[in-house]
Amino acid sequence: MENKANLKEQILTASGVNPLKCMRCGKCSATCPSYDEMEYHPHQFVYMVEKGNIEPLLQSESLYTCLTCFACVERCPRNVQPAKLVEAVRLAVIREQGANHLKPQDIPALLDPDLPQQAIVSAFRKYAK
Amino acid sequence: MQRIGVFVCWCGSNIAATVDVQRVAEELKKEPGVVFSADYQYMCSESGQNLIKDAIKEHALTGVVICSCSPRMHENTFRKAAASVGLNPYMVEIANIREQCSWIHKDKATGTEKAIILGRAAIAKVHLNAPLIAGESPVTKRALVIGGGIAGIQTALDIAEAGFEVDIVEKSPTIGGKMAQLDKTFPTLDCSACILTPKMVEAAQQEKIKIYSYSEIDEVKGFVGNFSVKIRRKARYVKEDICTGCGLCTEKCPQKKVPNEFNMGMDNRRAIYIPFAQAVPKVATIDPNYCTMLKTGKCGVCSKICGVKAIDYTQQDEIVEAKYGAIVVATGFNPISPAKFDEFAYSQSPDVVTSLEYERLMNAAGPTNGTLLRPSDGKHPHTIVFVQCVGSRCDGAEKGKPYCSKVCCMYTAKHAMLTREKYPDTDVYVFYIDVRTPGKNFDEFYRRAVEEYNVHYIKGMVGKVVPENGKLKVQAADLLSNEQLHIDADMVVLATAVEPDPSARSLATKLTASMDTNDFFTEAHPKLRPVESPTAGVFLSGMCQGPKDIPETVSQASAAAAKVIGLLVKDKLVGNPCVAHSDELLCNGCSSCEKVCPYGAITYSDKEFRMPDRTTALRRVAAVNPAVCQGCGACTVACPSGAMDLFGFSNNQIMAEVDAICK
Amino acid sequence: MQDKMIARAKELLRDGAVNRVLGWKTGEFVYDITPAVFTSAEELDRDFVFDAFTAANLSKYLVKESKKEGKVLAFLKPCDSYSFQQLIKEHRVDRENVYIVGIPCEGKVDIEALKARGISGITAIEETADAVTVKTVYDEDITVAKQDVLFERCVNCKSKKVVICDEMLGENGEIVDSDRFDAVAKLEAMTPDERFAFWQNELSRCIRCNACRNVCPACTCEKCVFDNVNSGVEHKVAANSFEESLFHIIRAYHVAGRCTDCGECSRVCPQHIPLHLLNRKFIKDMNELYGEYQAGADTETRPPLVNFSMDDCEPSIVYQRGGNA
Amino acid sequence: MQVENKEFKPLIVAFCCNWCSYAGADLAGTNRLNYPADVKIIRVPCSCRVNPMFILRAFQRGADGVIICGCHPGDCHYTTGNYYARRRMTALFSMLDYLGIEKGRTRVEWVSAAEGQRFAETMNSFVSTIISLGENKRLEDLRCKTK
Amino acid sequence: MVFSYYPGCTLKTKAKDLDKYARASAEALGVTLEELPDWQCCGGVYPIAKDEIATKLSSVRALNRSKELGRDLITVCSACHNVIKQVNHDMQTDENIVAKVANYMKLDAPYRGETNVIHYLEMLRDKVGFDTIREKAVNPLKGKKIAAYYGCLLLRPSSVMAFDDPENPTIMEDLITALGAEPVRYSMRNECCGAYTTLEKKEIAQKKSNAVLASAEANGAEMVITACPLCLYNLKKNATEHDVPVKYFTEVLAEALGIA
Repeated sequence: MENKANLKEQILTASGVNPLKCMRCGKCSATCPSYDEMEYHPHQFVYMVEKGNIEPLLQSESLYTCLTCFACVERCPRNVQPAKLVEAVRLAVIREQGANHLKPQDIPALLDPDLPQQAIVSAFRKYAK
Repeated sequence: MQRIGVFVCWCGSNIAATVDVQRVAEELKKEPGVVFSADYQYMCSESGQNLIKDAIKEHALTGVVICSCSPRMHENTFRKAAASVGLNPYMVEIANIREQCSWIHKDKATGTEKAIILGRAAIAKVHLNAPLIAGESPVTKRALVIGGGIAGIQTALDIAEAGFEVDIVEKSPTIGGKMAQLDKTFPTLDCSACILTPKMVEAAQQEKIKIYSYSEIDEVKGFVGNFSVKIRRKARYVKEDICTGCGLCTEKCPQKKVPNEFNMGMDNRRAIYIPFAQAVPKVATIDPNYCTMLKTGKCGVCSKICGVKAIDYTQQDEIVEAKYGAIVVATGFNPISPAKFDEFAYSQSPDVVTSLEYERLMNAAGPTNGTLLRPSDGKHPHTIVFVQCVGSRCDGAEKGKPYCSKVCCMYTAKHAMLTREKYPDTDVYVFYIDVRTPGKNFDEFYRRAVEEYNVHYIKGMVGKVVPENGKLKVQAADLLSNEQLHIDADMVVLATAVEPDPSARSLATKLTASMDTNDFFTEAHPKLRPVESPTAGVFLSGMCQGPKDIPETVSQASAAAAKVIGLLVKDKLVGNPCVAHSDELLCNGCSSCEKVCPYGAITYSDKEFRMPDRTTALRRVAAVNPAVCQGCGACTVACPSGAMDLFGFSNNQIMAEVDAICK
Repeated sequence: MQDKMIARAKELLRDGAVNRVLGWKTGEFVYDITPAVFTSAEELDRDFVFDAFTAANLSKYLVKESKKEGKVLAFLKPCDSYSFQQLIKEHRVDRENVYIVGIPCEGKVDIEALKARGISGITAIEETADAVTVKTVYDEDITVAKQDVLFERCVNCKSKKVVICDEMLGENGEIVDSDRFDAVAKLEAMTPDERFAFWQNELSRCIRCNACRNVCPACTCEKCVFDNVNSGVEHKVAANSFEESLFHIIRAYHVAGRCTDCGECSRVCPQHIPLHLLNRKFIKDMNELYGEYQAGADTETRPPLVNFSMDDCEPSIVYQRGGNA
Repeated sequence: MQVENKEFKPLIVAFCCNWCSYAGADLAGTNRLNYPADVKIIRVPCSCRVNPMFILRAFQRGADGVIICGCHPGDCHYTTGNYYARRRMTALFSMLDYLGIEKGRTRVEWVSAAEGQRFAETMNSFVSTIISLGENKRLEDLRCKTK
Repeated sequence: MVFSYYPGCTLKTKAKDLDKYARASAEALGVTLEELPDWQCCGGVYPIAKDEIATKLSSVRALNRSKELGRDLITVCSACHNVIKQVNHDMQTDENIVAKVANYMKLDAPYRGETNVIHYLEMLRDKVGFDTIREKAVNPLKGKKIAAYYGCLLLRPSSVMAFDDPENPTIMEDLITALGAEPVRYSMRNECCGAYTTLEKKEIAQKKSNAVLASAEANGAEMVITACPLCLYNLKKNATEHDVPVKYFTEVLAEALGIA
């Protein structure tokens, strides 16, 4: 229980998000371009973090399908900034030893001659620590 | 030196049980200036009051201290008693030895000691009291209503019914306001025009009401009972008293491409126009921004065609100055522009409309004569998506409005229902965050929309609207089924937030009436004085005070009228004499006091003074209007020179109390 | 600069644009400067002085001068211009009766600082950008770094910009980044006991000569509350050594939001009490709590104490901030 | 609960606005909610009527603590009075602290007409603060004190 | 006009055209771009978390260098611009980060966001002016229907980027007009292309890129321009159902200016 509270605290601090501001309109999920790829949707991230129900989020692929496009941040009427929460949860996972989602040895297989290295750098920043 | 009488009340045992009242009376008798001291069981009783009156007469008292219950209980009782025997009522001070002494202390010695100190403080204050006479001012028996929407009309009608003259100042060419643009009203679905226009006609025909249409407020001076107002009657280039409203000119005017504001710019009117068929006054107005004659001096068609020669291209704005006893603000609202929320593509597709535009599209007198057609191609829409809370309930000013606009849930239900009724082949979706329907028959109405009319209410918000290939691709969240919806809609209707009319801000400054951060007028008390502004003599009616539907607006309009009538029946107003006053000899003219006065009671003028060296000098000094000042004392502290002081609570009086307590 | 000023003053006098000139003249000693009004070219040539010692803020004199017949020419340094603009804001001066020539200022020299270096018998002073040279009766020229002998207020200058003038003589400067609140912050960092000891030591020296009040450009009341029997705080001498602090607290409070931080109070204090530290405390607090505000910077902005915002901090913020408990 | 202390009886001046806090004090009385007799209330129309000079005067004359009570921000009978009071008192209190006067000796509390309980609690808490600070020696003028 | 110039890694490799034409066009417009010495990779994405410090340092180095040079900093790649501008905003608003960064980098004076970060497009609009560009467009792209693709990074979060109206931007359309072509407005121009998901979840990138180009084509676009190498890649490679040409905005700029 204590760990759970700590994790929530850590996520709130790292993200700077106050989920209590959410009025549950769902505009974040309405606007999310990656919605169909996500098991948990932006509004659920907000609600579940608020409730301290973070464990399922840690396990979810949803963490790696958020595009960080900031559309939810831009359009949220309450300034909740769901993308920041997703980022903080993702960091909580990949900052653990050996928990990187993307490993250097995976890279060569993913390459394509035209791919700008910006994509690799970005993905590394997002998926590994 | 004052001759002071001290009267210590037992209040039965309420005081006497924990305060030795005799000792208090004895001790206070020793204070300088005290020539009489007594205690009695019930000072507020008739015999108690007689004791006070007799002592005032017998001992020629110039000041009275009553040690009793809170002044909030009986200050007036004792002041009246004193006044009845010729002592100025403001020479009476109360020492509160019940609520603030006997009732909170159990130990008699402690209570007695404190009661004596409180008595001393009151005596010290009375020494510095001076007789105060409340000013009187006459009341001009005429009211001004600013804004001619349903709120203004109702207020004016009620005041006129009671027999007082009322002027309505309306900035557009006709009264009627937003209600005139509505198609039907919830929850009864009456035709808005059918219930409004008779009231407009009544206002026009009521002898006591004068309507200044196409007019604005230039300047407000004076105070409650005595306002002096400059009204600017804008040049309409048509002689209002001659024009018959036949409308011929509005058909012949060659300038046909003027966006028609009555239909939210969805069709065009001419440069000379009558806003709508039932306009009051039914008089044409020339729009100077579009009239070719006014812009280039060439045309004159309307003048040639007018049978009664009502056109006057040389007309100028005219200033009317009039006096009023009371002013009612009824400036109403506007829907906000959805331009800031372009994820809904309002600026990208004509088929994305606001609710008020939709209202006009549904209205028989609207641009489509009441047939629901898409603005882009004039085709009948089959799928319509309504989006609630556009710009309402937002966090932070740049996002939108922090408040709930209150009327959108109901009018959206109305729109959805009417659409389904007229066109059962349409699919209607309403995206909502919460459906808020408190009000008589309101929730029932909403339920009918769902249950009888099969409107699809979906809990969630629309995130993006993409106009593509003649459709509006709506991407939205359905929170209850946890899916993202993609709807190909023909029209999207945005329930945009309401905001106070932009003219309200400058009007508030002219009236020195306060506003909240959203530019709604603030009321004198949020619960108990909801139709009065904190500025005496200024009353609030309708949306200018906060979001309201029509029944609430009409209730408030009548309530404001009742308050106005209550003011106008008086011949004279008696002021509170405990007001601020400025010592002209000390005043520096710095304007600090003027800045903090919430009532605009302080004015500055240059006055000539004889200086000690016998020269005269012009100095800028402050003067307080005692009829406007409410006596808060903010100015007395802002004044750096100590020129500003407050009758009844002067610097010296309060310091004397401090000294007496700290002895 | 002095020659240019005299020349310009003469021109304006000759053209009839003004009928008198407000400036400075030397008293008994070169460093003993007093403000003075000049009415003729001869007087200007004879007495008008402008050098490193002409520190006095002339703006307050304009309260009376601007009420007189005809236009007066006043030379205002940056500091003085703030004070003057503040007086305009408070309607204390008639702007149209004053012709202002703005003059740049590179800081003024504190005679006490020179004396502290053992320099005496000064007969003349000259300055360059960063040094001053004094001639003494002992026939020697002594040059010292300017920074070492400036008034504290000049070391911590807040602005070299003349904010209001009809013309500028020389180039106008800019608002500068100043460390003027450092001394306040240092006091704030002390314990209350240390602060109390500091102020008791300082304020107990007050002899209630009223020099601070009389020089202060914010103290232009028709009648000062300390002279007014009805104010409840009328003039009295100190009975208790600390009682004088009430005079200084009330005075500081009365000028709070209006004080431009010109530093004249500390300059004229014969007891060398750092009175400006009281005024700066108010300025610092109000800047931090209610947003930056510089009195005299313009004539429109509402001073913080006659303004509010609905979400202002509560007074209890004092318990959390500023100084050790 | 009443704070008892035989040794030191502090002298406390409370400025209460007529519309909220004075009425709140009345309600405390009506509900018989005890607070020490050391508190003496001075009625003012509004917290914005309280001149810093009054507070200094009280201290000068030997008060050990001064508390100012007004309507809650936003509820001022005169709309804006307490907003000005809030700034003035913040500035004054900060200055007193700067001069080394104990911070606890001055306080501002917002008490509505309905908050009798809060009024009594506020006074009890203020009195115990003042008792813990002891006698006000730093700001009193010995000449004026007759104790 | 002299500015510091931050090209970014991709512009040195896969997106050489973006860089080449940016420099050439600037020169033609009388703007000098001085490449910042020793710049490092910005990291590609802005480190959102408040406790991320090290990942912000490379941006701060560039910003601080530009501050020392006393120049505004020009970026051209959308991703670099987003990262550097957001980090700069942190430096302006978060004392905690400022202090930590100053410690890390052993800065003499803390960096507090003093440098102006300006995107190349903003420079065209605010410093050069579209009127000047119109005059200098010797080879106007008459009749060409060009759709601007903004993507996410230039616009959002708008409170920080302050680039243009985040929902209805006009800067690239105005540029297109100035170059003599006809801008195509379409609603998907500020929706995500799929970004880095192309690496391991290609189907997302394909879906998103296809949707963008579908919208552009539906509105009549004959060409799409962008400021981001990754957007360009996704729209070219992953928008499998569409073949409207996609170019960098600098290419069409250079073409109209008669350089390319």
